[in-house]
Amino acid sequence: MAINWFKYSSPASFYFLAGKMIPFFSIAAVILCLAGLYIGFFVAPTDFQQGEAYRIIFIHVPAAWMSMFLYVVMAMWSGIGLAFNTRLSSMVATAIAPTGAMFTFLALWTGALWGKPMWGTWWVWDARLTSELILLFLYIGFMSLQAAIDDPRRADKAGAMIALVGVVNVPIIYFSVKWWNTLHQGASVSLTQSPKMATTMLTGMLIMSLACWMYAIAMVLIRTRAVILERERHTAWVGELQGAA
Amino acid sequence: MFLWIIQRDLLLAMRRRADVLTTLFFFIIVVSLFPLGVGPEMNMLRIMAPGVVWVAALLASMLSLGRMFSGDHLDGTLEQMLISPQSLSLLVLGKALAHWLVTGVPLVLMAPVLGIQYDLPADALLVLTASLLLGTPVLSLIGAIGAALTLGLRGGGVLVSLLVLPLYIPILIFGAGAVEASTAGLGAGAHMSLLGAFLLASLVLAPWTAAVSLRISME
Amino acid sequence: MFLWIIQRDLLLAMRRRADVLTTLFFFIIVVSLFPLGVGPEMNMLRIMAPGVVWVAALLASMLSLGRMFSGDHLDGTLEQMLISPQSLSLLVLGKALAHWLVTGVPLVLMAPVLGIQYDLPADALLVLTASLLLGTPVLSLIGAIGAALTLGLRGGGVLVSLLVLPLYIPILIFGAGAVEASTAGLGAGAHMSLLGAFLLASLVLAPWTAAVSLRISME
Amino acid sequence: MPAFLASIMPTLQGSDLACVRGDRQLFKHVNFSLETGGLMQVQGPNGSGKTSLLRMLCGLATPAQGEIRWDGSEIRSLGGAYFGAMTYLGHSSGVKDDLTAIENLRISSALAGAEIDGEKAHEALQHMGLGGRELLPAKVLSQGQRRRVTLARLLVCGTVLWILDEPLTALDTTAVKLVQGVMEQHLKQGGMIVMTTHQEIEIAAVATQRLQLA
Amino acid sequence: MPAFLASIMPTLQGSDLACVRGDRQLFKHVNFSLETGGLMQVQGPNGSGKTSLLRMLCGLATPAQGEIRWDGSEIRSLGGAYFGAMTYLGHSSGVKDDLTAIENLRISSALAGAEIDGEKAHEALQHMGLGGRELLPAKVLSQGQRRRVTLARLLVCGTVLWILDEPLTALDTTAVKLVQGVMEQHLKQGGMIVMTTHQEIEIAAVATQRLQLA
Amino acid sequence: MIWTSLSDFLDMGGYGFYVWGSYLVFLICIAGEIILVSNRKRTLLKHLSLIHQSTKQEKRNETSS
Ligand code: HEM
Ligand SMILES: Nc1ncnc2c1ncn2[C@@H]1O[C@H](COP(=O)(O)OP(=O)(O)OP(=O)(O)O)[C@@H](O)[C@H]1O
Ligand SMILES: Nc1ncnc2c1ncn2[C@@H]1O[C@H](COP(=O)(O)OP(=O)(O)OP(=O)(O)O)[C@@H](O)[C@H]1O
Ligand SMILES: [Mg+2]
Ligand SMILES: [Mg+2]
Repeated sequence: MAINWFKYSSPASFYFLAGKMIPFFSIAAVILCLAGLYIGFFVAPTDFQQGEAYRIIFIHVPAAWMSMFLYVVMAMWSGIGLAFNTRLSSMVATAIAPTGAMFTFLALWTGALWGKPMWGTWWVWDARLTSELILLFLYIGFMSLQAAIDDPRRADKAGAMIALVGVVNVPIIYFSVKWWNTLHQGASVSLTQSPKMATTMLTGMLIMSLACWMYAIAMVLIRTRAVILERERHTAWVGELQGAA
Repeated sequence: MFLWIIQRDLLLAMRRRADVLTTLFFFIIVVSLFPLGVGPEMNMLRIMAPGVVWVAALLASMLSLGRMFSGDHLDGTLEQMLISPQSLSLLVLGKALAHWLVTGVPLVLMAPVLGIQYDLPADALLVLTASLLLGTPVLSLIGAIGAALTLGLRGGGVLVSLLVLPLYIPILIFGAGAVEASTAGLGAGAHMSLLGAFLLASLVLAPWTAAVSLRISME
Repeated sequence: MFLWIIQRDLLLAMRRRADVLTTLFFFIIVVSLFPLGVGPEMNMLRIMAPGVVWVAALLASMLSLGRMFSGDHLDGTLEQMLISPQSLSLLVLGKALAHWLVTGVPLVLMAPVLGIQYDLPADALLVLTASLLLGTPVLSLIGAIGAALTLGLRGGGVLVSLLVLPLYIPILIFGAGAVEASTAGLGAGAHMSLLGAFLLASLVLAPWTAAVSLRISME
Repeated sequence: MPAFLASIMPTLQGSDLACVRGDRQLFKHVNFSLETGGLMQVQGPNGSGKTSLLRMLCGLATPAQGEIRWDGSEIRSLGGAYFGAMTYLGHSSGVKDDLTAIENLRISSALAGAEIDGEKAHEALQHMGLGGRELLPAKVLSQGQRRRVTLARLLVCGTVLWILDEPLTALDTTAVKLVQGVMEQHLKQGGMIVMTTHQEIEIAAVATQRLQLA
Repeated sequence: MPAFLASIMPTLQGSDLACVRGDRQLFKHVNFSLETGGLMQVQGPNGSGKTSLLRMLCGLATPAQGEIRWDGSEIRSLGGAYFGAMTYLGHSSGVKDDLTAIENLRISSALAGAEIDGEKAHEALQHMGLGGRELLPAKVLSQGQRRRVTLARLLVCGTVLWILDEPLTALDTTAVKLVQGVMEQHLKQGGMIVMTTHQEIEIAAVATQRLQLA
Repeated sequence: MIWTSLSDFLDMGGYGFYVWGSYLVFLICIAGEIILVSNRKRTLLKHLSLIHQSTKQEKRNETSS
């Protein structure tokens, strides 16, 4: 048992560390969200082109960003897990997927609800929308693959393969508006150019993005803890945890 | 060695000819059903044709992926392949190629005939066949990854489609796009070279990825 | 007995949920792939939509026919059914109904969502769903005959499609035609009542035919 | 043994091996060293982990702990070099139902890196008592005949290390004698064998060791 | 024996049986008669037609010549009545990979017409030394454990005639003893067994006969 | 203040359905995820305590026998 304890020490210490961090991120998420919504609904002015419908932007854009970003992070942790056989990083990747899938779904949903008043249709087969839909398939594929495999080690590795192969889709989503001329809006926030929209809108959007960040981190930490417990249920330290509880 | 694998898989396919025929027949059915569902207007059909043929090819290829490794898995041959001194990537390449010869090539040969049903002009037929010739091997190669990852899993059928489909979509878009571009008078060159690039990239990357996946699945 | 068969088949389907999902997922994939292949032009898509959805439903239903009897055949349950004192036709009706509940109903429920992707107007969506609701049970019933005839044959997959397809085609034509007629402002009534007639006829004839075919196959 | 000799007489060594399947620890602290001419019989009741150990030895599974060395280096790092020196015959016979005995033998040998011509394959099958059945598809062969097709590979493989998982199942007494003879011959020529069997069998070897699992 | 007794003590009789597989005549003029408490060991080298004979005996194959009678009537004509009195365990273990041991046992018993509850299945598996493994999917079981799952059916089937094709393959010595005990018990209670095996085994029976093929 | 009344706020300049449809689903998703995760954790802990008790019992049995 002494050896096991040594080997599993890193998930164990992460478990306790994550437990300490979760409240911080949760509170930050709530506060930022409230602030963002306040700015979004009560400070930001009506858009002269789109009217009030544009207010969907405050969740559409953060959700879209998170969906892509979480996928990249997931692929990165999976890759690290595959290359160095570190169990914790694979567990984090496993924990990221559901949250990422949720944000992808939200980007699609809010986009569709925005598209109806703006473009006159719920859905078009344009490059960005299609590639975002593919992203949802990739997330679902990753989760179903892992769910279908009983052996966690194999599940981690197989999931990592699909995550890494699928990561090519993310640049396609991001640059699709540039590569193909589409209905969808181009990037209005970039590091090199000054922003094109009203500053209050931009602040609202950025604050909401930050809120989503905090929420995602908190969620991933909580889920990672659950995954750790599931996988390590036979180790001494989980037993001690129970003994103490 | 590489040749051995191809030869063996072809031999097996000859022995179980029904499997090969299923794929081809499925392809023909899908393509022929559409005019019935959509209506007989030739202009419509001509526009739809490349998309329909490509979607049918993609589905036919996807539905036959399950057989790529599962037979060898069940009877223990796959284990022997894993411990063969030969490179596993080469071996996977051989199997993917055999899969293509058995499922892809018949589709390519059949495509012009089906294209005629849709009243495609001769040059569009040529482009369609050429795009399938470049594209179908990519389907087999990418499919090998999915098949390797889902080896022996419950519900392998859904899973493999779920995993492989997102990766197939670019090929579909550019394959059908090539024909459309050529009929629109834009020239299929750009699309074809993209397909060629996909083929090269997947020839290099897919066998290796599938080999790694196989090792993961067999552990 | 009738209810018992349905209940048992549904239970089995729940256990192997992957099979049910395969059918549904296949349907969704086929429908979603077309716009990618054909191009994003909404006018085109709107015209194609009923045909595409109907062909996809037909294929999905056909691909799952193999499972209707083969599981019970392999594990000997079918033999037990043949020697059961209950009417075999009723039993076949039960199995066809279970097949429809497992493969047809999900398709019907999914169809409106997919129709929206093709930008179909609300009334066309309604007609599409209604035509599927009337048509898919006919597919299961006719399919039962084909499945019974090809039971345990080599290359059953090809055979079943060959046998069943010609019988499916009228349903495809009238099903897709209903939607087209309604969008063209002609009213879908005539098509729908034809579909209804097909349903009634196959409800009466198909179970009996399939039961006879089963006895022939199991001799 | 001095280091330079090791490369001439390869050894297979396992040190502190452990195996975990699911939630269950099958064995741990397993050590052995097998040298030229040596036979190792792995023994233990059903489910004790014999097959699992053998799969580790041929690199199909990774030990939960410990390492396996061939000729001084970890087998994973050797890759093809190790696989080229080893033949593994597992529970499932790896015989394709639709191919004939001779096709099965030629193809499985080619896969293992030893291509043989029809003549040689024919001879090997004849030796295994399959004369006259070479051209039947494997699916009509009897259980024991299928097993013989698998075992015929031993006659043509030319590798040093044989890893055999219950090679004697389904064989009749004549065939058991035959295989026993083949193994003894191999050991006499400096080969090495790791095997499991639930049947009583005496094989003459320079050094026989028994590894008992749980 | 007077005819009226036959219905109380069923006998299995084969008369002038012949088997042709492909263009090969495996055996002909095979005669036997098996009565209550009797054990018949079918012997012969690989490919001599033991499995073929056993498949005939349970109605899965038709003899090229001769007939098989149960209780005086041809087994084909008996149909379900015969199947209900017989249990056949063949080479391939008939264990579904995705089901657990307990599900496998319950389903295969139910198919054979003897539905059993979880309790009883559990007990039978326990008896076969699979305690604690009942809930694992069969694909992770070892070869011997799979075989034990198959054999567990013997404990719950309640049929008179057992037809066993190499029941002892892959079993360890403990399990062989166990199965031997089960068979002896069955014979003592008036059951009948037809079996093949290449292993040496002594089973105590009222009447043991050996049928030698080719 | 942009909004003159609550109904004005809810109407969102005629786009109420789209805007509130988005935000509502957003909320439902997040709430759902939180509920799912906490459920998972709760059942897990229950399960773990069961395992813990049974192993304890086994150990006690071993030492006593
Ligand atoms: C289902 C439909 C939609 C999907 C899948 C979708 C997807 C995305 C994605 C992935 C992004 C982030 C990419 C980036 O940062 O450049 C994004 C950003 C954005 N989307 Fe959408 N979108 C959809 C519909 C819409 C509609 C209908 C509108 C408005 C008419 C819209 C307006 C925007 C805007 C303004 C941005 C921010 C771009 C930026 O500032 O960088 N989207 N969308
Ligand atoms: N996922 C799992 N959970 C629990 N136990 C498992 C799991 N997978 C495998 N096992 C156990 O691991 C063991 C595998 O044994 P292995 O096949 O190596 O046995 P063996 O010694 O070769 O037996 P046999 O003599 O029957 O061939 C079995 O006892 C099996 O029950
Ligand atoms: N189509 C065929 N043509 C020629 N021979 C055939 C054909 N089908 C089967 N055989 C032969 O019939 C025999 C079948 O034997 P069977 O399986 O009954 O043997 P067995 O006694 O059970 O052997 P084992 O001990 O190996 O299990 C084999 O010798 C096989 O080669
Ligand atoms: Mg074993
Ligand atoms: Mg036999």
